[in-house]
Amino acid sequence: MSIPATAAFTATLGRELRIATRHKAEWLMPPLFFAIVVTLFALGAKPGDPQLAALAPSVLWVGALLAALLTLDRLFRGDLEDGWLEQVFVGPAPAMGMVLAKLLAHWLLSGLPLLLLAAPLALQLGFPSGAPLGWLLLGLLMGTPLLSVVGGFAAALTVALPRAGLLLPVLVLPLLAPVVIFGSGAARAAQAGLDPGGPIYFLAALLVLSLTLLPWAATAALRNAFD
Amino acid sequence: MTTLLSATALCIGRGDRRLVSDLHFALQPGDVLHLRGRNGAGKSSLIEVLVGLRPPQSGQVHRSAGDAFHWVGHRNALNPDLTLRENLDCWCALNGVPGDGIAPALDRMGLARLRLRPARTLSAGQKRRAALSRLLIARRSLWLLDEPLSGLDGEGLAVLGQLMNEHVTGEGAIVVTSHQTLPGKLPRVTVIELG
Amino acid sequence: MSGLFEMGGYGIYVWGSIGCALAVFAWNLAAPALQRRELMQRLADPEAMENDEA
Amino acid sequence: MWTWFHRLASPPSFYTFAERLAPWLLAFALIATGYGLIAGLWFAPRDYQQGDAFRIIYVHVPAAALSLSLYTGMAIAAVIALVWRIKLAEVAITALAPVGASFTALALVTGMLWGKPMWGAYWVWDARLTSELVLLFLYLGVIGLDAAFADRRAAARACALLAIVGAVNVPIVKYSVEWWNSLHQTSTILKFGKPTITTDMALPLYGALLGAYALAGVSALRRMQNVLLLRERRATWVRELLAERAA
Repeated sequence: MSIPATAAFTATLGRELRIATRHKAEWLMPPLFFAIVVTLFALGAKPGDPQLAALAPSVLWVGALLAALLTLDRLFRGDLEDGWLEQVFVGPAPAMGMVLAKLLAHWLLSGLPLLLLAAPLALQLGFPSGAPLGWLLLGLLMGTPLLSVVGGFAAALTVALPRAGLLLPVLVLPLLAPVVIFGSGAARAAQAGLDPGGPIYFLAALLVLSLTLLPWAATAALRNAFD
Repeated sequence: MTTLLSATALCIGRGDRRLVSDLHFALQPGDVLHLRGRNGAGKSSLIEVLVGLRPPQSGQVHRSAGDAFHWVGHRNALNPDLTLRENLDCWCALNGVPGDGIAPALDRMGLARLRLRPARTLSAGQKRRAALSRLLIARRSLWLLDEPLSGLDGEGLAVLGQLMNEHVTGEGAIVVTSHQTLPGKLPRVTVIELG
Repeated sequence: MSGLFEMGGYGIYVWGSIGCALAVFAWNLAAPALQRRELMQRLADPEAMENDEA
Repeated sequence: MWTWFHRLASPPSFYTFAERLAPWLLAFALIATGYGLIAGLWFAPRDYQQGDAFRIIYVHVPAAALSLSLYTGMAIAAVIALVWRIKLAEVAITALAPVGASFTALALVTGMLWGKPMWGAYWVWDARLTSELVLLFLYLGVIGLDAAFADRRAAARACALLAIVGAVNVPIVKYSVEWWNSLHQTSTILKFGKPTITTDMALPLYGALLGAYALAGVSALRRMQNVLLLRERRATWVRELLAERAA
């Protein structure tokens, strides 16, 4: 009986989404956290301060980054402790499928809501609507999967560690520095009426590079957790 | 008589500590290999190497049945929030196995009425039986069981004994770790004492 | 000799940098040595041999 | 050649090799650094543009160069450790990380101390300084991850993966910071050009560079020996060593 190579992918994706339906409250945490961070920033500034609009890209990108980190710690840990990871690595289908499904599920459940919420929050900060907002969202459309892939790799590295939550931000920060630079750089360029093509293409390049390198690295890291 | 599982010059360790040195064996259909020893002697490490979950320090493991074997580890692979049925559905999807074997397997393990209960509400014995029910969902010639008896109640032990007996007489082979004696009457049991 | 230390007005920056450099050099030599001594003591008594983790 | 390398890779022979090499390397390091610093501080002529402040290059340049070379070395050890599972390479990762981190921190501090007289501010978002900062976080990530694992082998494997992904990230960070830096070239800041180096300025710099590399080498060798002793504490060669030391 030949096992389709995507068996691990489809099985895990279905499982992740079904588990998510049992934890409805957990979905709301990242967007809620994102809204709180942005609002606190606004409260920290003078009411209706024009400077806030200039800082909006940075605030939105860093806010989304931190919000995505929240749900990363539990990405693989539960399945390691339950024994599902064991079954995946021992099973016939390639384990990378499971990792890709996990990253996709994390993006759908944590990344996408942040992207949708970014529009109203941007306007709240006084970021110009219209084309600049479009470029900001395009940047985040590529940035949020990057957060999931890079964060997923860090989560895989620390899956066997009890208190990995403290370590994740330190592991993820340097790997995401270029993402924040190009992401908010594109939004600032659009805001200033310049052509944001350059940074957007760099962001796309980073996304493609991460999608090819990091799932493999995360799978190797997870396999390491059994040793 | 194809050998289902063989090991040559196998050395296994946990961290930098050597647990098993220079192990050789070949498992024929009908054989039962019982790895016995006190806790921490390396039983789990050894079977995890045989399953391919961990690399040996040296030596080779060869599984002739390709990837088609059953692995029941310490952990039952049951997500607490999914129902028993959903957990087994996920396992079938992962292994490309049709789901219609689930119902009879649960009946045989006496778990039929717990089918729709979330896994977290099951007792330890019930969870162990749920993990063992996977052995019936898909026919595989090689079984690798890590401490299958742990948590099993009296009735569960009896069922497991029957399953192992039927499997072994039906041209199957089993590698099992346990510090207790195995249930049921098994024709050919070779014991490897560890630690 | 006064020009020696005053470094054309940049004294504290130059000597600050040299000081930090010497501190890092010293740390890089001392830390492994201290680690070695502590390790030797720990490995000397048999109990340390038994536990699995480092 | 291959058998020589294979023999060296076995822990006991590496330990004795390091034990013999370290004292000579240390002596060379002290001499070269001594010459580099003394010649650089007092005998090299003053820079026409920056005056004596330029003398900070005698510690800043070696530290910055080392911070990158040590990370590259760690990434190479990581590839060897993952692909050929050689224990020595695993040990090298754990040993190189703190040495690299210390020199990266030194490069940052000396860069800031150099920045104050030259640019008027300790921290200026200069491309090089910012890349150095991100590199420091990469090192701290590896050190933090290594410290978090109880089992040394699992730690080495995880740090190897992080070091490789980090290594891929270093040029990306450098480029993105340079691109980001070029966006806001604030006119008030004097462009931080490389001071023109005359030969009598350069000689001490080579001395300081070689000295710093040798010193980093000694520190890394000693740390590798320590990690080897820990990981091979049950092996007979370690027991003999302890017996000798006790006698």
